[in-house]
Amino acid sequence: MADMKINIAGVEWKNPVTVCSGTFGSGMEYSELTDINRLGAVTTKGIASVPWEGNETPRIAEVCGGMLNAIGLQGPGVDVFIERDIPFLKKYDTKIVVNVCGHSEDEYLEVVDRLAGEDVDMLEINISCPNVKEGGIAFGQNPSSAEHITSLIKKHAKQPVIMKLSPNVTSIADMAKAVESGGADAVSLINTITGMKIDIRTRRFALANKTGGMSGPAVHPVAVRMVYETAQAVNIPIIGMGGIRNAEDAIEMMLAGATAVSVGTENFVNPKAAEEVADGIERYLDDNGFSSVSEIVGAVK
Amino acid sequence: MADMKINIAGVEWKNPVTVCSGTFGSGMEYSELTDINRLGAVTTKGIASVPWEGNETPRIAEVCGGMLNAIGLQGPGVDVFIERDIPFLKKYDTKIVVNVCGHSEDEYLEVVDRLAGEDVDMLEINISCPNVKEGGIAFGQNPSSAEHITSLIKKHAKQPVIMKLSPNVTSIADMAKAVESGGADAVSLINTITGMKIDIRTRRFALANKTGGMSGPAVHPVAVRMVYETAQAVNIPIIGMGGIRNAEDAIEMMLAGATAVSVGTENFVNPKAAEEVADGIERYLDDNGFSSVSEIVGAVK
Amino acid sequence: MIKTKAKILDCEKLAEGVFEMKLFAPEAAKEARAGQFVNIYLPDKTRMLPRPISICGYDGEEGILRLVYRVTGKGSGTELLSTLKPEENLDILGPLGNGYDVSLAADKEVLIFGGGIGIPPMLGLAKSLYALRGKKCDVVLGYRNSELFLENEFRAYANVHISTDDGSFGVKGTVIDAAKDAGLTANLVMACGPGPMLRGVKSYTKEIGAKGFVSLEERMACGVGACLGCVCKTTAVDEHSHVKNARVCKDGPVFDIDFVEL
Amino acid sequence: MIKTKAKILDCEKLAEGVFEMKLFAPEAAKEARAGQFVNIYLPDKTRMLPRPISICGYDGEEGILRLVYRVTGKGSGTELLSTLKPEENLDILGPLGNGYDVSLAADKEVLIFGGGIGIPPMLGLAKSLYALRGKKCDVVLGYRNSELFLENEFRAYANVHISTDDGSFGVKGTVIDAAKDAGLTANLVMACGPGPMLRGVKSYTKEIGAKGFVSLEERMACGVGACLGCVCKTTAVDEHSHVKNARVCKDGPVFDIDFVEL
Ligand SMILES: Cc1cc2nc3c(=O)[nH]c(=O)nc-3n(C[C@H](O)[C@H](O)[C@H](O)COP(=O)(O)OP(=O)(O)OC[C@H]3O[C@@H](n4cnc5c(N)ncnc54)[C@H](O)[C@@H]3O)c2cc1C
Ligand SMILES: Cc1cc2nc3c(=O)[nH]c(=O)nc-3n(C[C@H](O)[C@H](O)[C@H](O)COP(=O)(O)OP(=O)(O)OC[C@H]3O[C@@H](n4cnc5c(N)ncnc54)[C@H](O)[C@@H]3O)c2cc1C
Ligand SMILES: Cc1cc2nc3c(=O)[nH]c(=O)nc-3n(C[C@H](O)[C@H](O)[C@H](O)COP(=O)(O)O)c2cc1C
Ligand SMILES: Cc1cc2nc3c(=O)[nH]c(=O)nc-3n(C[C@H](O)[C@H](O)[C@H](O)COP(=O)(O)O)c2cc1C
Ligand code: FES
Ligand code: FES
Repeated sequence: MADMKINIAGVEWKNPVTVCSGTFGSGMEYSELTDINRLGAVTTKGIASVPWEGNETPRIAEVCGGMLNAIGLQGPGVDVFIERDIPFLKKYDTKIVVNVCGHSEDEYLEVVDRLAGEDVDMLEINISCPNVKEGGIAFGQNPSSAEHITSLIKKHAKQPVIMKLSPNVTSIADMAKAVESGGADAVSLINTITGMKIDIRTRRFALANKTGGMSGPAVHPVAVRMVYETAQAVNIPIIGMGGIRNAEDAIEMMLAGATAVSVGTENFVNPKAAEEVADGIERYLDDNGFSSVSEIVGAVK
Repeated sequence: MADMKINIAGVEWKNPVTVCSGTFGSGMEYSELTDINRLGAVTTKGIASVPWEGNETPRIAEVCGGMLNAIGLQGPGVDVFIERDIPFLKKYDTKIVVNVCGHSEDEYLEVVDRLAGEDVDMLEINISCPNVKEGGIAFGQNPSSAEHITSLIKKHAKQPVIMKLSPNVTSIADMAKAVESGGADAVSLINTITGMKIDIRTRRFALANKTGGMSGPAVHPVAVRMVYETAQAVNIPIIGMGGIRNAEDAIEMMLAGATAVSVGTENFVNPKAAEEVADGIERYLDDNGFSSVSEIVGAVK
Repeated sequence: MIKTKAKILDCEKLAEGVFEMKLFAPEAAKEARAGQFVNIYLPDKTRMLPRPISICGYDGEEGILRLVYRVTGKGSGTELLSTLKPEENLDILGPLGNGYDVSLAADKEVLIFGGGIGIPPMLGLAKSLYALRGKKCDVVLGYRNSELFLENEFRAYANVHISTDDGSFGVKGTVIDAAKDAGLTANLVMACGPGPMLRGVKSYTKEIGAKGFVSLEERMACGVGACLGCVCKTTAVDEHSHVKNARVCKDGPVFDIDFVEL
Repeated sequence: MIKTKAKILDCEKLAEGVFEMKLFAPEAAKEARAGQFVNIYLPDKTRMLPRPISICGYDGEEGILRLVYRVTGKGSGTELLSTLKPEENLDILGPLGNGYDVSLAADKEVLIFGGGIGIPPMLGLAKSLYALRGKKCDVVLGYRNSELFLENEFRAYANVHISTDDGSFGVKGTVIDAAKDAGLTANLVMACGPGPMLRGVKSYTKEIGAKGFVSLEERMACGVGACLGCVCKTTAVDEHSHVKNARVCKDGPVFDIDFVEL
């Protein structure tokens, strides 16, 4: 039986599988349908300093092989999160990665500061939400802004910092290098790709926000490419995500260079997907004579 | 019966439907399977100044809702094209759009010059092929290079110039504005999105070129978004493409702001797709009380 | 709530574009109550998102769920559903949502409104109320035209009033026109139907001084409260979200008519 | 060449992982010849690209195409194909490619090699040759193991020699080992099989001083010569491409063994 443990920025996960921010709530909703103890980590919905209302509806649209969302980072704010969601997650034997969002540098730092004393394992900083005007994408599409906010956050953070990158850029490698220079402990990618759908009967945008973030299997090849390019560009570990449906997709991402993988949209179709991904990776390692999951990271020839 | 004619950069097409460069050869191969006379225009495979061998195989990989290709702009060169393909296309009542590629400014200009005296209707300049190192993408990801090559080509071209844009950029609007400043008569978008596939059994890249250009329905929402953003940014007409399977997809693209639409990967599945798109658009116009196809261009609310 | 494969037992066309499907899904049927829904996953992998469909009826003993749905258009997922045949399997998740709290109705005069494809869940509700209370309540059903569906089945549990948009059956106009016409009153109103109808129901409920509950629709992804895709606006801060928003899939689809903005 | 819906008439498992499918596709069957192939489109819209499968047999009068294919793995498109049932429809495009020019064989001694899933097209070829010439030629078939398929049918048209990788039937080793073993010679060789086998066939063909034709495989998108996805390297500049490249789908899949790099 191959060793499934990974070490990512100093934190040990029992297996390399987590769930994507925003697709799993804070775990509570899916706890009835899947065994949270089976996950290497749970990554929470984006948490802001105060409650956010998010965008108008419709917020969801279906597209071929995926979906668009424009939730707009609705959330109850960090205080409720600390009171309600951390205690819930602490009941499980899994790492807690808190996804952090903000409209401004100060808002990010406020959340990071509030979490400094809390029992969470890692912070994932969302500088790539395409659905909120000031929701971080300004930081996420410009290398020097990305480097700057990373270094600010690093000064405040008590937990390892994962910077979450946007695919809506000319060069993902440049973005990854920028956050690495800023001191990021890891990167996660990809956030959603900006897309649009128009209802031809009503001639209206399918989403109230006009554009939305595309996720699901349709984005997987882009995600694999970006993980590969990032792995060639930086030395910090990568959490790979984007369209992972099953172990095969996850293994592909790891071969491209991801140390860990994250299941997002597929949760909506198969709530046990992340568990099944972990099982499938383990089987693949055993079938192919690997003794540890780390052996397949970046192992594409 | 609504008027299906469009005028794009001074050239009248009998309907707004063409086929994407590289997915229809020079028309010959599909002439047995579809009626070329039914198309507004045929857009040819990329033509270079001399024969190009293209990339190693495998050049094709299947992905969820689409495909990756890394043909690498194989072609017989402009001389053969002029002798063999133009006379073939002239037999049909359709406009001829020649897609032009090159490794350097000089190579582009050579093709443009050679075509100046030929009976072709428009030039589409591919500055966005992700599969050839010097195949134009350097021009296609940087606004000032794009503006520069556009203005050079405009000095030489005798036909209206369509600049074909890459989606692999942070801001498609900036790219479109750049080529508009350079004097482009129209833009076409999107070219393929760079993706990657890894065979987990062999742990090798599915494509010899490692990365490939993703096309097909999976990219459609990204293409619609980029057409919309471009339409907001420039005044020149747009030829919209990316994942169009049927009239509904094409109408969506036109509502987003495309004056014409182009069918690509779907030809491989349904060789009559472009014809059927034209028929479907006409039916939509009639059913919804439009008297001319131009009324739906950019008509999203 | 369970994610399961359900076997299609029976498919029938009830009216133009309206279909019924019976599924064998014992665990889900056992838990179900009126006003809840199930997510249906299509056998077309390009279309990942579930179709939320209300439970029109359920039989916990036989393990059967009954769904009634409208085909929304050419090429839609519901059109694909309508081509499926008995013996085929469908992935479903459910029962989802809160459903109607029938216990509130024990000692009330109840008036039910169902409009269009909002009619099916009200059949299950009428049946539950009848089972609980042994007496018929008033039900107003609004159809587009004389292509009625389910209407006869309601008669076993309720006094049925009908409106049609085109006047080809019952009262011409809305369900409110029909209710006014019949002078219906109550102290508890329960309704499901399109937005404009629900707004009408809200005024009517106010007018007759009743409490009201309505069932809402919104685009969904997860169906379990995790993605925050399906929220509706609320008149007060919601306990879970801490903003003026509630999740239709989890906190609803049935809401106190005063708590939601219609 | 036609894009058409073909009805599945018959499906059978011939050996572990090897399946036969008979399709009713009259226009395609009428045009077909040995060595050509058809594109099969899967009833799964997430998988758009065709599966090119050689025509193993055709009956122009009955309108039937016979295909034999290997399931390449779990979750593959060919696995999905193997779950389809008679009466279902499949989209196909074909016949595609050049096929074998049997007229070249009229006055020649012919030796056929088929390896693995390259065996099925050679059955159609052996049959055509027999029909043309009324005499049997030599056929060498290479299998993995004693799970043979189609082998008996060849015997009606050819003298059959067999090799298996594991020696569990016939000569242990490659088709070349079996050919050498039997001392086969010819002045025309025709072959289909995996790359290493074809390289062996090329040497053998040289050795015995014969002309040779081989059928190649490559990843395809269009199947009609338009996309340039499926090229193979050629030893001389190709007439159509003007580079040392030819399209397997259009200029092949059958090539003069000296024209292609193997
Ligand atoms: C709680 C709830 C209960 C419902 N109960 C019923 C019922 O009993 N019978 C019935 O016919 N309809 C019901 N609906 C509406 C039904 O979900 C939609 O008509 C259906 O999803 C449309 O799918 P489609 O494949 O026809 O449309 P498509 O256009 O193919 O759908 C595209 C996407 O939009 C979503 N969508 C489209 N319209 C709606 C809508 N009105 N509400 C929510 N999502 C939508 C689809 O689920 C899908 O994700 C209910 C909706 C909700 C939220
Ligand atoms: C001219 C020609 C004739 C063929 N004849 C036969 C035959 O008679 N019987 C048979 O079993 N096989 C034949 N093959 C191979 C067959 O096409 C592949 O085994 C099949 O496409 C694999 O599809 P899949 O769904 O199993 O694999 P997947 O991995 O799901 O396929 C993914 C993609 O890769 C392509 N692909 C994978 N392997 C190959 C391959 N070896 N060649 C070409 N494309 C491939 C698929 O078509 C698809 O586009 C032929 C190939 C060619 C080019
Ligand atoms: C409904 C939804 C909500 C999301 N919310 C967040 C969020 O709050 N923060 C964030 O960083 N990413 C968010 N994402 C992006 C995902 O975490 C992930 O990066 C993306 O969906 C790609 O993975 P997938 O294709 O597996 O879904 C959200 C995605 C979806 C679909
Ligand atoms: C096999 C293939 C070859 C292509 N070759 C070219 C080319 O030579 N020049 C070019 O500008 N675009 C080329 N493209 C891009 C298409 O023209 C088009 O921009 C893209 O495929 C998106 O449209 P689609 O999703 O409808 O295919 C090619 C695409 C494919 C799939
Ligand atoms: S559908 Fe996800 S929260 Fe309701
Ligand atoms: S598959 Fe397109 S050229 Fe052969």
